[in-house]
Amino acid sequence: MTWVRRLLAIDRRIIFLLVAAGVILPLLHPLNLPVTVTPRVKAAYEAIDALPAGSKVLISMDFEPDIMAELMPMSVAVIRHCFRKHLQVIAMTLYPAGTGLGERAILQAAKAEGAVKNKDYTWLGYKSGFQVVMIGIGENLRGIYPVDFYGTPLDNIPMMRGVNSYRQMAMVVNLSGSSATDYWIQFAQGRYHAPLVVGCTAVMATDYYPYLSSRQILGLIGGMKGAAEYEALIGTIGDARRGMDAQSLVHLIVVALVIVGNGALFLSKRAGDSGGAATGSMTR
Amino acid sequence: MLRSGFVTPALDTRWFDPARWNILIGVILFTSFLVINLLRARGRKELYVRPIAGSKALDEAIGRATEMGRSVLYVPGLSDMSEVGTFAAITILYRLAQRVAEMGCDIDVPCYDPVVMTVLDGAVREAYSKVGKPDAFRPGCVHYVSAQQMAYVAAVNGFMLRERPAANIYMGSFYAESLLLAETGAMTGAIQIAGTDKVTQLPFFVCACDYTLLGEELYAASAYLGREPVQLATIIAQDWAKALAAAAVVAALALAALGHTALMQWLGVA
Amino acid sequence: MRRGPLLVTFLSGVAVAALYFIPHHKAQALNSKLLEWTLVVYAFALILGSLSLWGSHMKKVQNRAEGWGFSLVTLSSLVVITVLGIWKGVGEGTPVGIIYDNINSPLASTMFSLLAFVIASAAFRAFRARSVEATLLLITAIVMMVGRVSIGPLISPHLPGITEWLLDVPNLAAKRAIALGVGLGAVSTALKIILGIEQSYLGRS
Amino acid sequence: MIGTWIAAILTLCVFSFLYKDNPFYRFAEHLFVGASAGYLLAVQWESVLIPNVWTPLTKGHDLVVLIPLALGLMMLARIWEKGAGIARWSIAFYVGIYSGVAIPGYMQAQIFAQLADAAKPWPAGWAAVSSALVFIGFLTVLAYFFFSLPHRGVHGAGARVGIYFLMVAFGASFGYTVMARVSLLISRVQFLLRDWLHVLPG
Repeated sequence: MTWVRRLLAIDRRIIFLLVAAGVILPLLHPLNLPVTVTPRVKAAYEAIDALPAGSKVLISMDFEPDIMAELMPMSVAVIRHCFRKHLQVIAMTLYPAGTGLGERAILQAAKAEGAVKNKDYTWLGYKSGFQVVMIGIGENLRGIYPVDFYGTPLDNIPMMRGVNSYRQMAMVVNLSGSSATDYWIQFAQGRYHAPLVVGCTAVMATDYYPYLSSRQILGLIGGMKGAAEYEALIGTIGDARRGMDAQSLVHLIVVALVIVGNGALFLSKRAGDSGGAATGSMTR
Repeated sequence: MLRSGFVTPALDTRWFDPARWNILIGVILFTSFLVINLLRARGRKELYVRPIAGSKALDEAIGRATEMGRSVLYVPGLSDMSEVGTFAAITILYRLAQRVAEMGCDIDVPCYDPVVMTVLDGAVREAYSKVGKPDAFRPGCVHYVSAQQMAYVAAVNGFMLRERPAANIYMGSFYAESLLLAETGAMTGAIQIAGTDKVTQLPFFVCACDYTLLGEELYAASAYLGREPVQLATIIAQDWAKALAAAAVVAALALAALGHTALMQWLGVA
Repeated sequence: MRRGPLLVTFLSGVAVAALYFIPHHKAQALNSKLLEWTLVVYAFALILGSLSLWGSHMKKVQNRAEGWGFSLVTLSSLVVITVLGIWKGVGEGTPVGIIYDNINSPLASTMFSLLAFVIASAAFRAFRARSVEATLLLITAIVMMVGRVSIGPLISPHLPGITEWLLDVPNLAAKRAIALGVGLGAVSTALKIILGIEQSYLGRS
Repeated sequence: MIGTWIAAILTLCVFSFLYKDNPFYRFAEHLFVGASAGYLLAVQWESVLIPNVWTPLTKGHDLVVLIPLALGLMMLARIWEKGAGIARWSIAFYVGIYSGVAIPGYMQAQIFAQLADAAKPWPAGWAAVSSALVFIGFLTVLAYFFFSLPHRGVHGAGARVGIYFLMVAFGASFGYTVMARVSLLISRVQFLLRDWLHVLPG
């Protein structure tokens, strides 16, 4: 059974090459696999879809460039959907490095849907301190954001007239890759009862199922796959849908590696040698 | 002109929010559980808390590092002082640093949050003084690296590969960095012990470390390591609260099935 | 010696906890103020931290320790970006903004994406079905990995439904119990701190 | 243009770590640490120190701001050995505030909201089976995290079942985590192939 032992002791760099190929090839030669929509993303879509035209939606894009792969396509898709339904978007971020990204997302969506600044959307920009900002919006939005990102006083922005707390907003959408989501649940939803929709990284997604069940959040968009589903729902093709083939392929590779690794270990054990020892310190 | 459209929402002038009665009662109940158990602990010496496997391994790890003449790396999680995991990390380091000082090996604590750094630095100094070796403390062994997650990981990974600590101990709140750190640590052959309350990261620690404290075990370990009655009392108070919570759910379900929904509604947060 | 700080902790903690129950606008304004102050304290702590970073790399350079040249890279980038940022701002379009987009941001996202490789290699060498528990974990993970992506429904039309059920039922149950436990742990730690039982943060057990 | 090249080269420097630790990675690592520390410092300056301290003090003559300023400066006293005692006051305040926020916050979002949902009546039909399983899972996982009793008898059996629920939940998180990391890699490769090498269509 030397081949089994050799397989178990395979250089990790060969596995790395396999993964690299799994990403690069489908990007160069797309297979265009279909995207199926899951119920939680549908719920998020429907929650926003059901709002009457002219409602205000607060969208907080709380992410930095390192995880924009997952959250940027999602942000663009959600904002485009809002514009299509003629909802007025109030956008902000709780991360300093999210300022450029948030602005890019909203401009991209506005361009695609022909939305107009200060009439269809307001870009508030960044303010620091999760709790401070969230409680501040609940009490007095102008205390936190006296002016928008471009320095225009909120009172001079037509769509912001009469809007000064969650009470004048029909929904809060949090697109985040961090514990900011926990605070939106605790404060915007818990303390001020704002209806909340969450988009987050795939890693975080499973943690928020209890809050879905308790209706503390109305819908959940998880990761690039969630974003691809949202793109499918509004009928656009963005970076998320383009990446889905590679996603499928790498998942298959990882699954195959788990199965082969376990299979080889099983075989080598049956052959009587301690197959685990050859594989380095990880198998302890 | 545009200003005229703005309506100031009515200012709230209530001094208590009646919708929050249940939370207040919850806080009062839990506080009393804590106080009762603290008093019990003072009266009796022995309170039972089940042993936690990973906590025993900590001593073993320090022993091995001392034998090999290499250092111990302590990663206190990537969170700030608003997170319980960080407090557990502080308490555990305080105990661990005493052992390290006694055994006479070196410890390195790279920090993510500057406030946590200040606190940990104080805790380690205190630990060295407590075992009577204040001079053995190496200033700068607790140091700030970066409050940007991946910069922190890059630096700590580099440190592990170049300095080759004999033991890597990860305690506190961890996020995406867990597997990157633990895999690199495993590559260097160090003995690795992890504990985190961020359950998403547990599978990765479980796979790449020798011992892992699961979720709440992290808090329990910080209490267990000291074996001080006061700390153990808090674990028991939490257990009481869990039992009460489970009972409340069962009771609310049973009552609702019989047509009484008052308890169910009372639990609801407004 | 430590009685004063303990009193500060007690008063500030009780005040903020109490303010939660008081919806009066003045109370809420005070609440916001107190939280704002912590931001200022953090900012100063960050200065302290940066000095610590400066000190440790400076020492390497002075001692000409192994790899001191790399420490120079850290020191100079720290100084250049701090000065530029304070002088010209950090927003979009400023020099620091541009540096951030072209240095910090690709470095961070690439570090992050290393995880995809590391996971694949760990999948082969470390994710072993050693026990019933580990097997359960692996099977669930495999079902999730296959069932949540486009290829899932092609393998079996039931897969997406199964993954949804796994998330909605066993995952929900476990995560709920964990949330409750962590919540209680958090409340009890916070109470211990406010009541002065837990003092490790002041450098004492 | 130059920016894209720098970003691409740095990306490759980090990827080179996969082969082994090397000077390119080491350079990128040290650059990253310095750049991020400097950036965070500048951000705090712009978004906290200026608007929350400097402007109110100089423009609004708001003397209340002296309190956080004093607390901050006391924190800085930690630079000297002897300053530890002074910095303790700032830490005490900081920790106190966050503990105070945590108590009602966690009590509400993680305890009561979850209990209220767990106590919701079960739906009729097949869905009740799922509800019953959630209920059993909730109780048994709680049993696992019950520390003051040994895992024996009924409690032990419950904890055993609890650990199975935990493992399924971990597996689900695990699967999702793989998904997230792969997405990030895809996006990096999209950057290299599209923005840098132009072999993918925009």
